[in-house]
Amino acid sequence: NQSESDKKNDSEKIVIGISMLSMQNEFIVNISDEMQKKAEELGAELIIVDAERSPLKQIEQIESFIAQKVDVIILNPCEFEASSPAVTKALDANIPIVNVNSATKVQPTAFVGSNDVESGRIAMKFIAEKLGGKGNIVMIQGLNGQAAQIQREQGAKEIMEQFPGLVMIAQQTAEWDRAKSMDLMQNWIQSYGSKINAVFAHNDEMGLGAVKALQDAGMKDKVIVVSIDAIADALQAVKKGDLDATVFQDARKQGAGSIETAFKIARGQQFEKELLIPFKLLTKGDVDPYLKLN
Amino acid sequence: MHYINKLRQYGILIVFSIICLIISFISPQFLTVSNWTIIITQVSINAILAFGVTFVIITGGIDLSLGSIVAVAGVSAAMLAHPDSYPLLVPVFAGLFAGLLIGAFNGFIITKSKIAPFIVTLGTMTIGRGLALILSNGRPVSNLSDSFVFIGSGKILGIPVLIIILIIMFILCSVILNKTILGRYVYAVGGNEQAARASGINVSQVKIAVYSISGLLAGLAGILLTSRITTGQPNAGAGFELDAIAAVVIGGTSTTGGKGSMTGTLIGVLLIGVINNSLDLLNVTSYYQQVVMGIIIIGAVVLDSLNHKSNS
Amino acid sequence: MHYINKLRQYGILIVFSIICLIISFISPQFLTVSNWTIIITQVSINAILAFGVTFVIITGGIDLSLGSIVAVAGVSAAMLAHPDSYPLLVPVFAGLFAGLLIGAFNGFIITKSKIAPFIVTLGTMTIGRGLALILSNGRPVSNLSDSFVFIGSGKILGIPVLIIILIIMFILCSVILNKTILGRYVYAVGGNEQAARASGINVSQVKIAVYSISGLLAGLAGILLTSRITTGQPNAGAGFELDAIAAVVIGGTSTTGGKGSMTGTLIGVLLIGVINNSLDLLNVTSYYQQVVMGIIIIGAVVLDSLNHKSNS
Amino acid sequence: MHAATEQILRVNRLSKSFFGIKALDNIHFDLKKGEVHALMGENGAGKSTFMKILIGLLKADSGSISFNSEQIENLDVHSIMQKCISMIHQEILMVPELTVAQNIFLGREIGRAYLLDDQAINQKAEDLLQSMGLNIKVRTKAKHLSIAEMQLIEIAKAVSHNARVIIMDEPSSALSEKEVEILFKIIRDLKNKGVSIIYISHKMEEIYKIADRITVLRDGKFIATKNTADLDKNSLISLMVGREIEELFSANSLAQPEVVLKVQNLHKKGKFSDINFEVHAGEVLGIAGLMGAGRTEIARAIFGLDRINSGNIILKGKKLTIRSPEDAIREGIGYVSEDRKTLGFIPELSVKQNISLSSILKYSKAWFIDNKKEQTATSKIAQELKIKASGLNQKVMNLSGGNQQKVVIARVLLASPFLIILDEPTRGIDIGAKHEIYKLIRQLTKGGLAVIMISSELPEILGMSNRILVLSKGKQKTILTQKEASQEKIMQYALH
Ligand SMILES: Nc1ncnc2c1ncn2[C@@H]1O[C@H](COP(=O)(O)OP(=O)(O)OP(=O)(O)O)[C@@H](O)[C@H]1O
Ligand SMILES: Nc1ncnc2c1ncn2[C@@H]1O[C@H](COP(=O)(O)OP(=O)(O)OP(=O)(O)O)[C@@H](O)[C@H]1O
Ligand SMILES: [Mg+2]
Ligand SMILES: [Mg+2]
Repeated sequence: NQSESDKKNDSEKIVIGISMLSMQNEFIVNISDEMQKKAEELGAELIIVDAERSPLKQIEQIESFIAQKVDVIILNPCEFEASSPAVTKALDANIPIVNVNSATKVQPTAFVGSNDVESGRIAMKFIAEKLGGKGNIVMIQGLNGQAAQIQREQGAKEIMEQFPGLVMIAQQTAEWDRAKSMDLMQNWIQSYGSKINAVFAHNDEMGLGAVKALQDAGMKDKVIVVSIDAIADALQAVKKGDLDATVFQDARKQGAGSIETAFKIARGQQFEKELLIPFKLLTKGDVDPYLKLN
Repeated sequence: MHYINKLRQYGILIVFSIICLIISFISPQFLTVSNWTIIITQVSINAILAFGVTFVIITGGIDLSLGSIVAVAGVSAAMLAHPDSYPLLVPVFAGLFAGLLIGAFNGFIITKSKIAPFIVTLGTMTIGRGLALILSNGRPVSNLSDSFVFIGSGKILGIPVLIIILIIMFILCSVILNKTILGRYVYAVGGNEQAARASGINVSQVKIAVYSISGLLAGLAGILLTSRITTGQPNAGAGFELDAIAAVVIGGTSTTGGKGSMTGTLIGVLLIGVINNSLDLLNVTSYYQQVVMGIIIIGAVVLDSLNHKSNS
Repeated sequence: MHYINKLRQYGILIVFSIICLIISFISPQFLTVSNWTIIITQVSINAILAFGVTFVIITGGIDLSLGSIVAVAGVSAAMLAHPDSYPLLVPVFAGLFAGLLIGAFNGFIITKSKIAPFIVTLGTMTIGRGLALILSNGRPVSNLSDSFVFIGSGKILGIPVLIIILIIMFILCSVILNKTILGRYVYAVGGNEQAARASGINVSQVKIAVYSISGLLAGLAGILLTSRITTGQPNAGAGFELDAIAAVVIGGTSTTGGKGSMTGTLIGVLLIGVINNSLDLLNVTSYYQQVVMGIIIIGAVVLDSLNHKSNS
Repeated sequence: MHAATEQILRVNRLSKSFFGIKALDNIHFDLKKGEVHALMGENGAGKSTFMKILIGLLKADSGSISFNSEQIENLDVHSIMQKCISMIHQEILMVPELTVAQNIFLGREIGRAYLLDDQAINQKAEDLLQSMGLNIKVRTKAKHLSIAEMQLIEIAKAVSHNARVIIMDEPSSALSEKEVEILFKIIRDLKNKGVSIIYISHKMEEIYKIADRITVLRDGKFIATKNTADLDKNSLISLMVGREIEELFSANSLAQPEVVLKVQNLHKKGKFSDINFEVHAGEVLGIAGLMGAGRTEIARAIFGLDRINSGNIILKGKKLTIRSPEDAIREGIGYVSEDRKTLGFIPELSVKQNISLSSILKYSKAWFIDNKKEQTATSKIAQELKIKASGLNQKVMNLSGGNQQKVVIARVLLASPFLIILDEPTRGIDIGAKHEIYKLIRQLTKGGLAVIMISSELPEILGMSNRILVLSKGKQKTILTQKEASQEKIMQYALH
């Protein structure tokens, strides 16, 4: 519903307003870096702001972008529902909006990213295979109530339903934090000890915390640890065999893809309404090429 | 003399005006009606929290549970605000009531046990967060009725409802603080609790009242937030208490009690809002934004205090 | 009389012991050496922060910048702690120095400008977080040398280094607070600043000293955290200040100043640690953990204050 | 008189303003070796400000101070205290959580290489208190002391500095006769050692007992320095006040038959027991006793600040259960505390707001304060009490002590009580204001108010009371009529 006159011709510089979930999260920072690289290549101007995980702040930032009359908005949503008004506002103001990395309830102009439920499925499937469909699992969750936490848990539980031999003996939040996860794992080792067969952590930071606790307790070789994101540290850990697997989310493709899509929309060119970038499970054997990317 | 005192009291207003002036030179969008509508809408939730906690801080107390109350009230309201379930007043009252209840609980424990407000409200902060998660089962509560969503994003006569509510709350709180017996007692209790008691003031009642007001307004803030983001988030509002308290203190209310004004708080809120807004407008890199924000806050208060000194 | 006073002072110790007793009945793992080693290791970072801020709180101040100092110091240390770059002392000194610098800055601004510590340290909290992000470019700094990692996870004679550092810091801080002139002045400034000034005490120096100590210890905490999680995180330490202050206040140090003890703080820290540990041991559902945590904290302090009343 | 000639301290053209208002204007002053030099003046005359400048706590705007011909006006407190001057401050400055000994040696701790030697501090403090004849345990925390005890410790602290000059800013205001004697003995000893003392007090008798010379300040201006012997009481008063003052105590009004308050077998464990008395309308009942006799405790109990263990409080024939000051005020009891800083006024509130605080309900409609009514009522009573302030909107913290006291009395009176309890009502108040408060008490009793007056100043008790209750160690010893009573008789019962 964008009028033809809004489309910029090739000589005018395109301004893209971007609201990122959190610039304190390595994975998100990676996406943002890729965006900048791509924008330089295409010659677009970016205004990147940090929503600090607050959907309210995100809505406010989109309002600011609308007032500044940017050409396209890229939204890295904090929440599925709560960030939806941001999308609505942009669409109402006739500014195209591209969601990157995760979805909102309201359909944006285009979507570039992956489905978080899938990452939970991939991780749990790996555990199920490794344990032969039988064993005790503990799950270290992200900050309760956040979309990523809910969806990753949902995916994991879907798989567990297929394997009645898998038992979730404890689950608890460590708020995406490595130190908290380490404390939690230590406490679990006290109460469950050798009963634990596998750990699923909602992100790599927490996965690495669990690995550290298990190593300190001399139990690492008996317990499988899987987490999500494939940050640099996690890749290293997978290579060393400390972390059994991590689920790769392609920051490069998400970042560059979103800018490309936004650019196409602004220029009035053809664009893909949904650019799904698949997750990939990385184990010791296949991390090398990804390590080089960083 | 009286006049100088008044001026001195609003020293932060001068600092605020100067900052606005400077920004308006750097960014042409800053001084537009649409931008100010955005700024005021953006600060409205923090403002309402700050108004409430102003009462608490003037009595010499503190309320760290604000953010959690926002979550509990937001989730409670959202659960009752699905389309075709209850009339609008039901979720609104539920949210306000939840806030009032937690606030009154704070006040009750603080007065009965003589424990530092810091620790009591820190306790309720943790409890409240847990309650919000339990109530919502850890999931955002969505699918809210249009009338409920209207509160946070609708307009009346072209003016956003949030701004209207902000103005009403400001007037209401100013009147309570300056024109009523309760307001007088609030200053008295904060200024010298023992003397207030010896003057026949029921100090416990006053304290329960201020924490209840603070809770009630946090409940309102929770409703507004929920309506604005169209979902009741159990993890909403984390850290809101610090923003609100910062605004109050920047506005000249002393954390040791006995001193302060609603107008000061409003200016404090606007100052934070303006800085946030203009750092975005000027496209300052996210990391540097925080540094600049911190420096401006300290700087503004330093300037204000220098201003006091030169007047004396 | 003197004896009763001593006992009363450690009322929270009694409450703490009772809680431990109850938990040990419910969970057989609780009272094992290995579990207590874990508890003490886990609390060590919070303890070191709490020791530092105890000084600040006894002078009647507050330090909200602790968590950000942890991040700045951690990142700074990590950047210099890559294998084969510098000898171990370099990153350690860099971290400590960063903490000391920010702390001294807090103290300097607070004494020169007479601004409330709350707002100054809130400002440095924001600035510090920004600095940590700028320094690290928003990414964790990893690949740390073995000797650096040893600090956080190594053992000496079977005892974790963290525990050894905790004990040394506890003794050091206790001695400073109870046996030195600085300690005496800390109580004096917090108890009656005017009296301190009239006694010829340089109040500004004392305040700068306490904020510097608090910053220095936060720097140490940053180093320990970084070493423990083997990476310097720019977003580490968020919210640590509240945990540390909570421990101090639970331990009987008054937020209005003049009163408090290191032993109290240590018990406060242990109380929080024990609750955290046992809620995990008992696998209390995550949402309920928060509720239980809040109730126990308030409950413990209420019990403690009842205990005071019945003694007096 | 001691033949003191050698000049030790000299002050020239000293000025100081607060917020543009001159508190000190071109002050001249000199102090001789071994003399007691009284500094006199009304409340707010600038005495304390002057002294705080001498000790280095405040900086003068202009002027010079020389000690033994050496300029010292730019030194800080610490250096001045080490060099030459120590000071007993008007307001009690103790750190509540520190012990007596720690308070005494605050700022000059004994120790080696930063480590404290509390053993030595305790020993020295004990020796010091013993040498002064004080029986206070040095290990007690300051917060457990009564005001009088704190005052004595402050005196001990100032003396222990071994300074050449000691400033005493109203050291006796919290003391009763017995302790004042101790203080005077200390002063005489110091004088013999050649120490000079600047002595500030509003109690005339003391000045004539102890001072060699008198300097008078009025409204921040230097008025005169005279030998005590050359200045009679009335001339001194007129120098201070700028006018003559008629007889201090006028004849008291007669007690009316109506019993306003009746107290039966009042008992509070460890504080007082078997207290029985009546107060009639129009009567002043004085309560005398030594420090720690329990006078304040009785007053606090009647007013609901403390709970009693047993006994009856009957007001106008009605037996009351008073749980809080709120109850007491509602029933018609008013209390002016001896501790006006903690229990008296709210420093940040204005004169008007303080005065109306206990009766704001009367000046409001449905929760809203009626500004006009409040203004009228408070300005009327402020005028009646001659409260000196730049206006009703001035903050009470910026008033002089005497005027602060009047504000508290105004607040209590505005609640229209039947009975008021005045606990040391003239503590720290200048002679002019004292006179006004006495007149006010007379006026109130004539109007039928019943008054209980607790005071450590015997002349005041004798001059004002219809009857005098003497208390000793929490026990009621006797009730004397004004005719029967004399200083000696009261002391006899009080010491018993
Ligand atoms: N810190 C201050 N700020 C403003 N005004 C002050 C301050 N200290 C004193 N004043 C004013 O200076 C004047 C002198 O006060 P000062 O305390 O020296 O009087 P004083 O002679 O000691 O009275 P009193 O007998 O009541 O103790 C008063 O008008 C007082 O209000
Ligand atoms: N805060 C306190 N803590 C402990 N004991 C106290 C406290 N205040 C007073 N006392 C003690 O209570 C007793 C009576 O108190 P108080 O000194 O008020 O009596 P008083 O007759 O009114 O004497 P004063 O002339 O000092 O007012 C004294 O023994 C005193 O030491
Ligand atoms: Mg004075
Ligand atoms: Mg008394």
